[in-house]
Amino acid sequence: MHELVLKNVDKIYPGGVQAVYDFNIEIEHGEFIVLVGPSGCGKSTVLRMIAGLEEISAGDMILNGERVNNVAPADRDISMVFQNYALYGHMSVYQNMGFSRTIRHEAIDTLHEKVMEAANVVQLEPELNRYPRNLSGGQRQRVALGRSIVSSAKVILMDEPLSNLDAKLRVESRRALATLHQQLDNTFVYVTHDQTEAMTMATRIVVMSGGRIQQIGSPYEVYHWPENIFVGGFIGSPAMNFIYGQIRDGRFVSDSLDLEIPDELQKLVGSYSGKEIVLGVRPEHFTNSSNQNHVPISAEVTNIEYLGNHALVYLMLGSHDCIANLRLDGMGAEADTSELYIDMNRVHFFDPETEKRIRLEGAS
Amino acid sequence: MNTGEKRLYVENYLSQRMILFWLAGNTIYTLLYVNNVTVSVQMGFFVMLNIALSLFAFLIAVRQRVYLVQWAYAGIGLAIFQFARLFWIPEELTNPILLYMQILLVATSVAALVGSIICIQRSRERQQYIDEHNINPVIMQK
Amino acid sequence: MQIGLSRSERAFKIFALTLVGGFSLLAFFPVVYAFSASISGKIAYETGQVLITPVDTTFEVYELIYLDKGLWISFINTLFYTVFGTAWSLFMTITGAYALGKRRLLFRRTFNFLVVFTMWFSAGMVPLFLNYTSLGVDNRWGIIVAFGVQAFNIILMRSFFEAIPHEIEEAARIDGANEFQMLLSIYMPMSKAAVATIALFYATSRWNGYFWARMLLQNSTELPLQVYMRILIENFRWMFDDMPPDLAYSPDSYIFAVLIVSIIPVLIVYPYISRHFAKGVNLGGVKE
Amino acid sequence: MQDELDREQNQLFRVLQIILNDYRLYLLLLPIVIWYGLWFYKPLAGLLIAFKNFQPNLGALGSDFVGFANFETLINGAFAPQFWRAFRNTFVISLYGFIFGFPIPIILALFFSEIVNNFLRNVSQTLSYLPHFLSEVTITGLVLTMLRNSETSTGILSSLLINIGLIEETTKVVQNADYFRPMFIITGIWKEAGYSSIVFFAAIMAISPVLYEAIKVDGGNKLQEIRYVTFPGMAPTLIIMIVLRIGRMLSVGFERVILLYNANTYETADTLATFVLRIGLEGGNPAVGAAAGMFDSIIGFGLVVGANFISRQISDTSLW
Repeated sequence: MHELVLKNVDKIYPGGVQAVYDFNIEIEHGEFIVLVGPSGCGKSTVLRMIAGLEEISAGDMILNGERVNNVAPADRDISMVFQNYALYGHMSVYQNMGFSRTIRHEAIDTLHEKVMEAANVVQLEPELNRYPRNLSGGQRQRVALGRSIVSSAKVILMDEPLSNLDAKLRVESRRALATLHQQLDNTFVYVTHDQTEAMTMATRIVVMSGGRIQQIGSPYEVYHWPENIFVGGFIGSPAMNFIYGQIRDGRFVSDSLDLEIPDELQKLVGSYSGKEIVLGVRPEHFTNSSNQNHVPISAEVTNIEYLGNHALVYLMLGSHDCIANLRLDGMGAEADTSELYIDMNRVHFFDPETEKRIRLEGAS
Repeated sequence: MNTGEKRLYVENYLSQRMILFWLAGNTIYTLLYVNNVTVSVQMGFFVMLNIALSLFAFLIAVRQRVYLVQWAYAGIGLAIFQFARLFWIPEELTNPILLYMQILLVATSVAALVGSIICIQRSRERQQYIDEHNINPVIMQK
Repeated sequence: MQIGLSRSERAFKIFALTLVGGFSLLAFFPVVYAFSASISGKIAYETGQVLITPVDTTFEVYELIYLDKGLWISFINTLFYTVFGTAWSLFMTITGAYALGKRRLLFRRTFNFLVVFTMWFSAGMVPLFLNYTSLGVDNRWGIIVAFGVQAFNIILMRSFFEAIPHEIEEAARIDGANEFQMLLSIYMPMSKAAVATIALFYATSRWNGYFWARMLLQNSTELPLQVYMRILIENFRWMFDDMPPDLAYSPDSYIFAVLIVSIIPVLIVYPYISRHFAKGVNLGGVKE
Repeated sequence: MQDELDREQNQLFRVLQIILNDYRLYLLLLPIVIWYGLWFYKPLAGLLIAFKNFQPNLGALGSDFVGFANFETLINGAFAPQFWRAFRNTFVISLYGFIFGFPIPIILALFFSEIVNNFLRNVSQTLSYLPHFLSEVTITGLVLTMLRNSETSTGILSSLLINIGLIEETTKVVQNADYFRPMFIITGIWKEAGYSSIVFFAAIMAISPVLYEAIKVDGGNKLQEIRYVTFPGMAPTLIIMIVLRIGRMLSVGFERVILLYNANTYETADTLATFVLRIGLEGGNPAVGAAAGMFDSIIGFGLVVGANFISRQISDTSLW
């Protein structure tokens, strides 16, 4: 049985603005779901609806087999880590962590045990008597996490919990969170606008845009099999390059390109012959080594950024700005941009009207 | 379940409440007193003393909450003082006011005493735990 | 049903609205009642028929008030005290607060302490009174000058001035502004809200001032409205003993009418100022 | 020796130099320096008369020095019964005012913050502030007239109280010492509660709404929200207000007392300030009045310092 199910959920604000359209997901116990999307895409609204802080305008939310649309947040068996942690300033770390049990009038002994356990997990034992104002950002974040652990809720919701940390700490916390998830027997639902966070931690990613789900899938799936132009462009950094062109005689033709399409992909584009199409190429699928399926291109290199073991090469392909990510081998190597190829086995085609990835009937 | 460990983190609300009860009871007592005795210099000083005591008791309550054992002794002082006052009630007062005042004095005295003894007991447990486990004083920092 | 709201919360909200609404209406009620009572007929008022709306409406009291020269003189006096007094207080407060807020002022902490100290300690009524009489505060101008400044307002103004970024002052100095120009053309325009708030505080305290005016003013033509009103309330019994018993209104109505006359100016400006002052009050938690 | 003198002169010279270079700033400071000197610090010197057998014709300096004699007559002499009665009344009125009056603005602010409808809230807030802007004379004038109970007319409040059985048909509330304190305190609440709530309301509005969401998720009900979020959030304001209140314990609304009390109600209504007024200014005993005023000021100042000390001990909040 699924632990948390959202079925046809809509959110319409009193002013008539619709923030979320037809949201559907089934979440298993123990998953780490990351809702990702640009700001204003409705991901936080979804999270707040799950928490019960926002009303669900239409559709059902089912938690552990029960419809909980009208259940108060406190009775939903969830807990939440807020973006700025929402720690109670007048309470020590210990009190903050035990708070969800304090207000349920639980015996102080069980509370103490739970808090000590959680403090151990988030490594806050030496700070238990301190007040939030005396803690660093990372410590506060761990307090907020500890609070969720103490509450023993099955589902822990997190609203961009790492966004207030500096870059280095964010990387560390990312790993810590992933480890924690393996350690704990909880379901995490996590909201972020940072696709790196999504890729590194999630078991499944929900990509959202404009209040709609664009794709749900594992990090591998959303990266390699983006459902549409948005997902392709949003997931991955630098973003996927999109080149607008046409299919002519089984070849992809744009203002500056005339690419041969390998046989395996011919079936895909067959029905688009003579029509507009969008070619999606990930930066790393530009190469400077020739190979059977590597199709040569002529491009104007406008800039090169060296980043250690790889280089970002900015190209003009006709009227299209593109970025290529070239591997650099050996010490002091400079990027050889004299000949550039596209790995045609790895490219995607998208329909310019529906913006969907073109795929074979019945295939993924 | 280790009581000592718990004392490290959970504040001593019980003692605090007891002392605050003293404060509330003493305020009622003061009001009863000033409204029922003839005005004189004794009454004036009685009022001033009680204002000072109230502020002091408040401080004691806050300090006992964080297991400061010296302030537990101050709390016992408060209890003894309140008990001793039983024998200082002016003779002009009659029942039922007299009775109310006696009840208030005894009740507040007992409350302060119990609160302070609890505080002593608990801070002892706490200190013991700290000594046994060689706890770094940093942990105790607020 | 909104899920964010549990039943306890809804009950609480309804309860809150009723209670707060009730309190507000109750706070306003006496003013409404006073007006109704002032224009009600004698019989209706004395038999307790007037509750909210007037009964047997008659405006005779107001005719009487219209003819009361003393009342109008005191009314004009109060206007005078309010206008000039507020201007004077504002001048003192703004110049003082400006200087006290400057870090480079010599003995700044001492001066500030001496101002704050006045909030917590005062010589007491007798030395103050003797001082006022020895300095000749028994006339209009004396009253205006002697009751100039309230320490709280200086602190309020000062913290406002201090919140203005240092760079602005430096920029103005480079542009060649001197101290007076700086205060007039930079600091004051930048703290309009605070000046308005403080002006409001001073104006209300001038308009409402009673005790010292009564103690100090010698000449009955200089009395402010509050003092005149109070004397009227104290003496109203014998005032009406001389009057014919078949008045159309009750003596109480006359008192109410006078009170209403004193309230009306406040009511007129109130809608304009009520927006302003909340802002200023919230600066109340200032520290020295 | 000479060196020292030189150095002192040098320093004085430097100070003068600084002042002269910046004379405009010091010119701006001058008005309030003079004003405070004349109207505040000069009368402080006038406190001297508390230690003298003050004769107006001889002046404060010329009168005979009598040590603490004036204080003795106050504390344990001829004026003692009146003085301590005033002291007791001040304390009791203050304490009742604190117990009954202090929570009301807080509750009002809490409830104001619950009203989501902006229009309704503004209207009710604006209405509730209004009495603050009316003068004490107006307020007490309204109260006294509404409480009138004579042969010819019964004020609306008096008839209300008679109807609900709180007072007898013939009771004159204004003339009865038993009713002074409730009358005074309720009048005070009516006049100031709405206005005092502004400060608390602002404090509540400044609390981060996320904390309310957090406690909702944690499972708190409305009362727990107030207990664990709202009160701690407004704690600094609350503490400041309590400290101020304790500091002003011995000065209850003096104008309101003189406007509401009369010879029949001195027993419960006479406060320190009114005592000073009657004995010192109206009764022709300025020296005793000054002594009583000084006693009042010193204890009041001690209370401020004490309360501020405690608030600093228990929190980060203090007046200075």
